[in-house]
Amino acid sequence: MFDDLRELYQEVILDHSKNPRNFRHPEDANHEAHGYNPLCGDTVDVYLKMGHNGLIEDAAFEGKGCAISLASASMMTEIIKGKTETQAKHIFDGFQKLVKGEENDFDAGEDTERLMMLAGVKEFPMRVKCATLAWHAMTSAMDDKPDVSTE
Amino acid sequence: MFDDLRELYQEVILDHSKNPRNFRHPEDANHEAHGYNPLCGDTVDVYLKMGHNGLIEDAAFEGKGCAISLASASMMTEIIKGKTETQAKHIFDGFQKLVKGEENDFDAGEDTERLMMLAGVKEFPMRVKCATLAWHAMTSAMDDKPDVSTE
Amino acid sequence: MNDMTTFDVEKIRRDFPIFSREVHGRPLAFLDSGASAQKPTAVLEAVQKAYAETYANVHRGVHYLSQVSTELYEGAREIVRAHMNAASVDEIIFTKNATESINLVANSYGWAILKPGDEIILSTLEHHSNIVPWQLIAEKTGAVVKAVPIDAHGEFMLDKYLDMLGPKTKIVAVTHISNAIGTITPVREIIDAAHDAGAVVLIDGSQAAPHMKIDMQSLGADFYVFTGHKVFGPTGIGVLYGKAELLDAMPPFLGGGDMIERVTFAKTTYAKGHAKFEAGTPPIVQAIGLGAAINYVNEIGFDKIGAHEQALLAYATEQLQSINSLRIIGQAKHKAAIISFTLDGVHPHDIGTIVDRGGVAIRVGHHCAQPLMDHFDVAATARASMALYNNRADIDALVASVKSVQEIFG
Amino acid sequence: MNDMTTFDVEKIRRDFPIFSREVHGRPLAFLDSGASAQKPTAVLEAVQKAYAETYANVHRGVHYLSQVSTELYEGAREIVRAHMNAASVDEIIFTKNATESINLVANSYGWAILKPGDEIILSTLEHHSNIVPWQLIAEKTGAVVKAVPIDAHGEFMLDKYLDMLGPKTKIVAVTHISNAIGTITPVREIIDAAHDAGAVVLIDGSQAAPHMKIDMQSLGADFYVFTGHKVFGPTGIGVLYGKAELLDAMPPFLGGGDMIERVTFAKTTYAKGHAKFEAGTPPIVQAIGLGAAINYVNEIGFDKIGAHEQALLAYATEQLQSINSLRIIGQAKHKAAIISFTLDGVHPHDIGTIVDRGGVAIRVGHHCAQPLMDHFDVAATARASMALYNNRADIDALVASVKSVQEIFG
Ligand SMILES: Cc1ncc(COP(=O)(O)O)c(C=O)c1O
Ligand SMILES: Cc1ncc(COP(=O)(O)O)c(C=O)c1O
Repeated sequence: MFDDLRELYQEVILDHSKNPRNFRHPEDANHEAHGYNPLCGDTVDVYLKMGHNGLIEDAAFEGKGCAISLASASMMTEIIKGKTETQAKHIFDGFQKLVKGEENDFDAGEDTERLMMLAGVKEFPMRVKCATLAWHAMTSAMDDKPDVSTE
Repeated sequence: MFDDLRELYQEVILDHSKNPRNFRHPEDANHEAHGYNPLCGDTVDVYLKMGHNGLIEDAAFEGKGCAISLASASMMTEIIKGKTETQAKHIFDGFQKLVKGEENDFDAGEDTERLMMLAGVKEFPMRVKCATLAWHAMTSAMDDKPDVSTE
Repeated sequence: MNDMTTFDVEKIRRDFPIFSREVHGRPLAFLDSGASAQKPTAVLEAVQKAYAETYANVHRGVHYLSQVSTELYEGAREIVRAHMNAASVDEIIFTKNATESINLVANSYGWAILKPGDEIILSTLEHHSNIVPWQLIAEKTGAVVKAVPIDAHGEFMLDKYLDMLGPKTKIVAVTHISNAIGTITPVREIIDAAHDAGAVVLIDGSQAAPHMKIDMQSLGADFYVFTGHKVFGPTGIGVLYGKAELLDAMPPFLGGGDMIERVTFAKTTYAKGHAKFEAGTPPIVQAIGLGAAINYVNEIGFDKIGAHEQALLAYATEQLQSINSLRIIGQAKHKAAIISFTLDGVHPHDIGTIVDRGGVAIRVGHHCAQPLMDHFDVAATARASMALYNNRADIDALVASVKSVQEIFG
Repeated sequence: MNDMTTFDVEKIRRDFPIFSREVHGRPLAFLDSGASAQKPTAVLEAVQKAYAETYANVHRGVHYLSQVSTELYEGAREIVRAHMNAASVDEIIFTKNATESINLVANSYGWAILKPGDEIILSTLEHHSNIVPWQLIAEKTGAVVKAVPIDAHGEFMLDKYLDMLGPKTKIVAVTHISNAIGTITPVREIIDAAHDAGAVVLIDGSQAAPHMKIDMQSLGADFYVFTGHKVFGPTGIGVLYGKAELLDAMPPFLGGGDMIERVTFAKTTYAKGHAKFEAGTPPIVQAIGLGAAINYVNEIGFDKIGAHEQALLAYATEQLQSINSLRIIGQAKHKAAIISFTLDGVHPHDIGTIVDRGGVAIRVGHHCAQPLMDHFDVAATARASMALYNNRADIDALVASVKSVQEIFG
């Protein structure tokens, strides 16, 4: 029917939203944060296991939400695993600009293509919050880390 | 200059406002009431001496106000003296309709001509309160009378 | 004349300029009047004229424009009084919205009478605006807030309510119609029982005012509130009706210009009647616009509006129910033209976005009624809310778009 | 370009539709902007468009109209923020008028911090809207209200103020410009001294906003309020600026929709930022109209507006002073374009009625400033208040009508 809707609700997005990856609460998570969108009542809990080497060893989430927020959370957990905090935050920064339509030459390295799947959000300004909810929770989780390092 | 202004501020009105009659506080007054117009801060105190025969033996006032309210208060004290409570209230009733422009065949007996001097107020709706302030205080003074009679 | 006795929805639509526009290249199917209604030309013109031709502040001047502006503003109060069949204009207070009206009662009446342990009875159907003000005043006074439960259909449970009423009940505050699911509550019974228990009743008529005639003297509510923007009037205007003897005894809420009699630093005395509760420059032009809106609906007549809306509700319910995996939340016997629904496997937010591309405006979310959402164990629903200007084409557009949601989500 | 650097009052008058009308067969000389200002076409059009083309409730919908309406509403907040040079939009709260803004601070901040014996310092210049809210909260908390005196010219007495400040002073609330007599107060000194004493300062900018640029970051006020209708915007909209760290720590004022994070009957949590203080449907279109008004004055520029008004004030003062038996009340060194006066032997009410017949709109009464009237020992004054659209012809009409008052009263 409508091109921008097809662009927003691509197969990959729908798949992630119906079968979210890393949808669990890891027992050894050492950082977590709760995200809440008062507009729609959606919630997300993000769990991180940060290793001693500064790498994100595990990333997972639980929550209720729309297709966009679930897919974005699911893809996020896949992407940030194995990254450093700085790398993760840097990717979020670019991703946020991408979905707000502020950046046209988005580059997140090997993850670019996957994240570009969510670029359709930029035609739907009311949905930017959905796409970024889990990411905000992720950075909060990191910042609550007492020995936060910006490298 | 403007006919309706000349009609409002007739010689007689200006005279009453500059030299208000019965502008005093009679020691033997047995009823009194205070009137206040919050719009302009004007005040009036009306003092009545009601006789045993049911007649208003004395009527006087004190206060601060515009030409219309002073003139109306002054003329009122002259007119109600010697009247019964019912007569006084009846005159007020007709007078109120007159200044609101609700009655065209105003008749207050011998006092008609004098009160018609204030008929110009009907062209100035914002001033109706000024013209009736003392009259309202007069009826309040009467009604506070413990042995109020409606005859 | 025939025109006067039939309800011509297409003619009514032409009274609303917004329906001449498209959204995303589609005709606008505006099914979000429960959140806020569109405005007829009569209201727009009243607003425009009040600013462009006769504007000045009210109550404060002897000059011509001030006088005309005051007459229009107070004339609007009389229109509202007559419409609500209140006994006196002193019982009609203009506020900024229904929320302020409720806060006014909570902070003035509630503050004056509530003692620790006193009970305020609400219901699970309430909008946040009829919950949070009571929670705030309860916290300040030590009173307790209780909620009458609803059943699986979304009906107000009258028997439970009667059990809850008691000597501690001081205030009952209940909605006339649920904004989230359309339930019409048994206000008459609620009010009578509260009065028998010695409690005072506030009815939140925000959703009732656009759909039915409301009559204060026959209803007997102590306070009744509604909001201008939902009844085709401007934003920034609300109404509080209060019985004169209650209002007279209540302390002021907001302090400022126009609500005083005499101000000194040593002692201030307050105005009488509605003035005591209208501090500062009131929403002058918004009240005038609201008056025009009320005149507009009354010219059409609530009997016809109600009949049209109920027919549309029946049609929409039937059509939506025919959609697989669609579940209507709230199936009260008496309902206003509001339908809340969910679709299996699709979040309401996604429904909202997709139907919007079809020109269909519905609301998705918790509808400021989270306790009600919790009751139905959903975080959000999609809600289509109808008004006098909606037609079958709007419903058809909704149904078609919901079907395309299903297509997209497979 | 020349047009950009000169101030053409006749061109500005054409921006205001009301000046095309007559009053009592005379050209309208509107000298009552201190009570409320007229509206330019830019504001009328913004209001009209917002209702007729893009209307829907804000914050609550994902559909197109709701999105546009939200962008316009939040866009207005950004216009106000930029205009006031506030650090963040979270410091800008929309209320219904300046009176509500002050009541909000008194009831939220005041309620939270005031203890018995604490002092709230106001001044004799204040409008009732900056007196009564403080008296009401003082009564509830046991705090004490004190007033800084003014001298015979109507100047704020800075030395007395400094003496009054002390460890008990918790709140200082002072007007930027007196609505009744035009005095501009030394706000900078007032704020700095209060801060040295550990008190928080609210400035009532209701009369300043139409006449001068206001800059929050350079002024340093903790709270600053103004009202939309006096700054050429719609009625029903006011502004409260508050420093973010204060607002964040303050309890909510009105409760209801949109100011919450999560509502349950057991526990409710509140939104962050400006949302916490905007309960219920806000004055959406009024905020949009206010944004248009601010854009309008900024396009002209307050430097030019100020120069024009000061020239007019000088002319009017000179002309009025030449009238026998006319006494100007309030002769502060720094004054806005407001002149209060009395005429020997004529009550202001009679002045108002007579000049009105000459097409001249002035305000007569106590100007919601009774303590100030008491100070000058008058019950009322006549007040001519000017704005950017007034010209010398307006002043000439006023002077001529005042002379006819004298003729009538002989
Ligand atoms: C100095 C001052 N403060 C406060 C107010 C109150 O403004 P509003 O009536 O719009 O609330 C006014 C105007 O009435 C004023 O002139
Ligand atoms: C039932 C009900 N009560 C109260 C309100 C609050 O109205 P407002 O937001 O105009 O104050 C609404 C609408 O939002 C409502 O639907």
